[in-house]
Amino acid sequence: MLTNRSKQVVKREMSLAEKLYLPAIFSGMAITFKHMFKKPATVKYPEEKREMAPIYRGHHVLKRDNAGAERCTACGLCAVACPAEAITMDAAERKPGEELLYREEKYAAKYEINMLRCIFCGLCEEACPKEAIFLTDTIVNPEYARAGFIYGKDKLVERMDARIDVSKRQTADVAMFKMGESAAKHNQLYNPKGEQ
Amino acid sequence: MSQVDILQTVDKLKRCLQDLKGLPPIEIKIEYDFPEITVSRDQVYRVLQALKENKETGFTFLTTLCGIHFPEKEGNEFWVMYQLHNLFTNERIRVYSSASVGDPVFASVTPLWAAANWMGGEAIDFYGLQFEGPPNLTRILNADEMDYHPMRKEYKLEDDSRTDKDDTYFGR
Amino acid sequence: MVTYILIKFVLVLFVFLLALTVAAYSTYGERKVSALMQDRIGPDRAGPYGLLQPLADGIKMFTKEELIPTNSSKYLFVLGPSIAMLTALMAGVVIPWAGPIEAFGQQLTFQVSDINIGILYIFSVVSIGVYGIMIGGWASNNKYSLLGALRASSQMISYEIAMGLAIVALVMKSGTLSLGEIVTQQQGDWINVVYQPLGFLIFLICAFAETNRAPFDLPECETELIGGYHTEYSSMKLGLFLFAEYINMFVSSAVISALYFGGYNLPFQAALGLEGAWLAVLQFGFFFLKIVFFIFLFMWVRWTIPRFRYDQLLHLGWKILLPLAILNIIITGLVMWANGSLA
Amino acid sequence: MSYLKDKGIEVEYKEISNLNTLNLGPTHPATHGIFQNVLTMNGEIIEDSQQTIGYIHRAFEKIAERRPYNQITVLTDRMNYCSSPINNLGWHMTVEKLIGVDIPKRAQYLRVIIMELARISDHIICDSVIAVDTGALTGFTYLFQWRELIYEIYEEICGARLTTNLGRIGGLERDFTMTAWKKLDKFLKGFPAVLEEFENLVKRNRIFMDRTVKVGPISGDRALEYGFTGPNLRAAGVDYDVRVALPYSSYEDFEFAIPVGEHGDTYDRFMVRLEEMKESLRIIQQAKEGLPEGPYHADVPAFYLPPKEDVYNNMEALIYHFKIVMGETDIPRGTVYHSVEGGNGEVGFYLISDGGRSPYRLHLRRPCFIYYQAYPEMIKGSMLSDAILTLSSMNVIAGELDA
Repeated sequence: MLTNRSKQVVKREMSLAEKLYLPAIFSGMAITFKHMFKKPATVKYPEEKREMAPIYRGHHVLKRDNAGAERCTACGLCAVACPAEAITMDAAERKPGEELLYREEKYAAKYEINMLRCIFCGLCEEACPKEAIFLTDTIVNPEYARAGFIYGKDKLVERMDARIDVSKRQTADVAMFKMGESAAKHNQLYNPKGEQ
Repeated sequence: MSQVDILQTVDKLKRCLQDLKGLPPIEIKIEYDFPEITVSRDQVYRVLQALKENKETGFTFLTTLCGIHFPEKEGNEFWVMYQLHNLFTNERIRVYSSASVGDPVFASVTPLWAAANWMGGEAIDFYGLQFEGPPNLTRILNADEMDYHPMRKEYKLEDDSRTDKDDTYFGR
Repeated sequence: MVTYILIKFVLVLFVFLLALTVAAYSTYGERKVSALMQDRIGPDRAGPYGLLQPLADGIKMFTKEELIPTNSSKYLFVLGPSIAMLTALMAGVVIPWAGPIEAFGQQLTFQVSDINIGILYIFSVVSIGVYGIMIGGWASNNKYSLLGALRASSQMISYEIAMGLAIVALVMKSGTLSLGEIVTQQQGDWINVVYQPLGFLIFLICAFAETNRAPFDLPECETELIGGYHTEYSSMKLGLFLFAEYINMFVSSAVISALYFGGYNLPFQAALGLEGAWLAVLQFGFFFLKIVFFIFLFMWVRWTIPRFRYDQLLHLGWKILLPLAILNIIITGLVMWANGSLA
Repeated sequence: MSYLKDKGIEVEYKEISNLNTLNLGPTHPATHGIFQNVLTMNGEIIEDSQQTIGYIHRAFEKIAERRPYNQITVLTDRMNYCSSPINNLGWHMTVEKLIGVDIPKRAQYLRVIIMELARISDHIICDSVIAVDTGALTGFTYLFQWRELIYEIYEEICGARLTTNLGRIGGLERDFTMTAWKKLDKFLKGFPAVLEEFENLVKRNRIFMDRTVKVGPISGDRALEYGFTGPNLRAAGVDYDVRVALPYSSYEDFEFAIPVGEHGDTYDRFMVRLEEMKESLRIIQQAKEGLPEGPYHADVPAFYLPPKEDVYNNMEALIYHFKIVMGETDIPRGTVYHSVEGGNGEVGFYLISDGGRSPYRLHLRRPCFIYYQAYPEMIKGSMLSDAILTLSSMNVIAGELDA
């Protein structure tokens, strides 16, 4: 005995009723019978979907701003932060006339996430200083071939006709910040039409 | 554990080591909340046995054992760390012992603690250490035909010939 | 003569199909019951409420690849499940499904064959069933299968004795070995379980063991022996083994209901005032209800309690059930002697 | 024979033996992971056994030598994946000890809640799996519905369910949300009844007791020799618990008992885990009631990421953000060891820092790896079914075994 907090918990002597097998079996059967009338806990998956937490770490998305320009500036911080080394990117410089496509002067010409390597730890999202990459509460689709799991920009960048709301993933402080004055300036510079 | 406790442990440790005859003086370092001693490898079994059996110290529990590789310390490249615990007083110490790269042989402490068997086996697998004495410790984790010891510092984590990941731009 | 053969043929076909259907739907029932007990839904995709699930399973079983392990004894490997299935189906012939009626100018009995040693017949046929398991387990050339087969055979041997002795008391009471006779005796009288509660309990427990159902499912015991004797089986050969188990369950339930619960006899049969075919249908329905209840009991127990260890199982069989069965015989004898019905 | 051998005559002979070799694993329903036991059996009695491990060794200790400190958390996720938050937070506490940060009380209490939830989920798995391996499958599904709720709470806190990557160096990444509190309340309210139902299903059932009592016993002394910690040691009667012996994260504030067994057999291990779940519930209750106000992370700008609005807005924060993510912050040199009470015992992190970006050496003390050595001794002379129950009651988790 090392401490005075120990508590002997095991009782191994069986009473006569317990030795007879049957009472315990009957009480067990009563329990299982009772459960036959309980509501099942099953979620019928393809039809019903469980509600994921708003901060669930699922499929990645590369956000655009409200004007439709990609936010990613190819700083490479997400690739560095990735413990699984799943992210690969090539940066390119924005040419004149592409302002509506890319928000910053530099952008990711190639952005690939290898979903077979990805461990969905969320560190890329945390690392991103441009609120470009987010994880969403959807899960990655299964596929038959490995090649399909290397997600390029075609699968990662959000479509303007099906925008993904990530506002719940951001803290209240970020939201406040966006409404504040500095945000206005920020928006004026990069996004005159108003940020999401 | 507060600082005072550690000093008490150090005192006990000193007394215990003084009782052992023929032992060169051993320096006791304090590293965070652990006293640390370094013992030459031919004495380490004796010292550990004394620490275990001495009534005052009573380090009867081997918490962990692992190998360490310091390639820059010439002549003492391979180290073994034994961490002991006195469950009654909750004092803990670490004992180190070292050997050179050509002759990384240590005494097996499995007779003292059965737990040391696999812990030693792990060190054999990953550092190529050898433990002499009963029972014969062998590799346990790696494949039998593997002829190198991957945790040694000369092995890089990633192979340079790797082609599955194109990280020319943001490589590590 | 031709009519006789025709009628018997129809009856055999009926029993055969009934056994297969019940077995097929037992697999469905097993899943549904376990699901409900475990707060799940169970099969619900094939057809309404998943009712076509057995069909889907059958198709799956038939279309799966046939695998015969290289080092197995091929003929025995195929023979094993066949024997298991055959004996399971054979046991059904002596069960009386309903009372006799007058039709086609003769008396029709809803029993394929009312042999006067019906109980012995069931015993012998069921005990051949274990050969299927043994042969299958041995022929697989797999240690897990072999262990399963060995467990199965020793279990069968130990429990058959207690089961037989439990029946002896019943036979003493009724004075016949014919199932049809025993059922008829219970007509309008108390059912046998009232006279033989201990015998019934022993018989029930042994029936669990004979059908390899939990808590006695050691031969297949998925956590230890993976699948036991059917580890190496696939496709319809596995299907036959599983089917045999469910048919055995069905037959056991039928035998329990016939021996101890009055078989097809309706309570207050005379008061109902029914006759002929309608009565037979009603009797059959009632008998079937009893069978379904016992099948449910089999499942209910399986999904509730843990299983025995091998030595504990033998201990229970030899040291508890066997003495109890002998005690039951003695008590029955004493009671019969006391009220003078001992001839 | 030796006579012939001396004469140089080679005789080939087969030793006739009743013994039979059975491969239990690498993939067997009862191993719950990938490791092998080669049993030498005499009928159903086990005469000897030999273990093979290392099938899923992923060299975490080596990988850790290349990763910045904040990226090692995801490795600890995969050690004991049944209670990964304990490992995550244990790792964070180790680094916090190295850099000498004091964590605010609130963060410590929140950590306690998370760790105790993780312990409950770990014990749920072990106990229900013992029941499953005896053949009683149904109780397992009752408990697992509530483990699901624990996972939902994790999901609310960190966004993932199994590999949580929870907490950050210096505190937690975010406070509990309202939904998380609601779910926690639901758990605290509903779980005790379910646990009792599960107990009634198996605990005093004679079949279950016959199967588990005196199965795979180990004495307290022998267990200590083998380096047992955690519930398995406590089942053998030694009340060593890291939470009490060397309190961390404010465990000294809470009132709880250490359940101990006597013989160290399967039934004891089952019961100790069952009672520990109740004690964990008590701790969570206390931590929830006594939860102080305050920040959920310490003020360590060099290690804890600045808030996002500052990163977007403030140059200094952005620089820190980059430095932390790239792992370029200065870390003291030194050697530290920190241990937490994991689901299976003392999870220890022995860390040598040379001041670089990643640890110089990180040794993980995995309780499973150490106590699984005792398995051949524990099952010797028992039956095959006992071996399986001993294995499931030891709760050997392959991810922790091989690290």
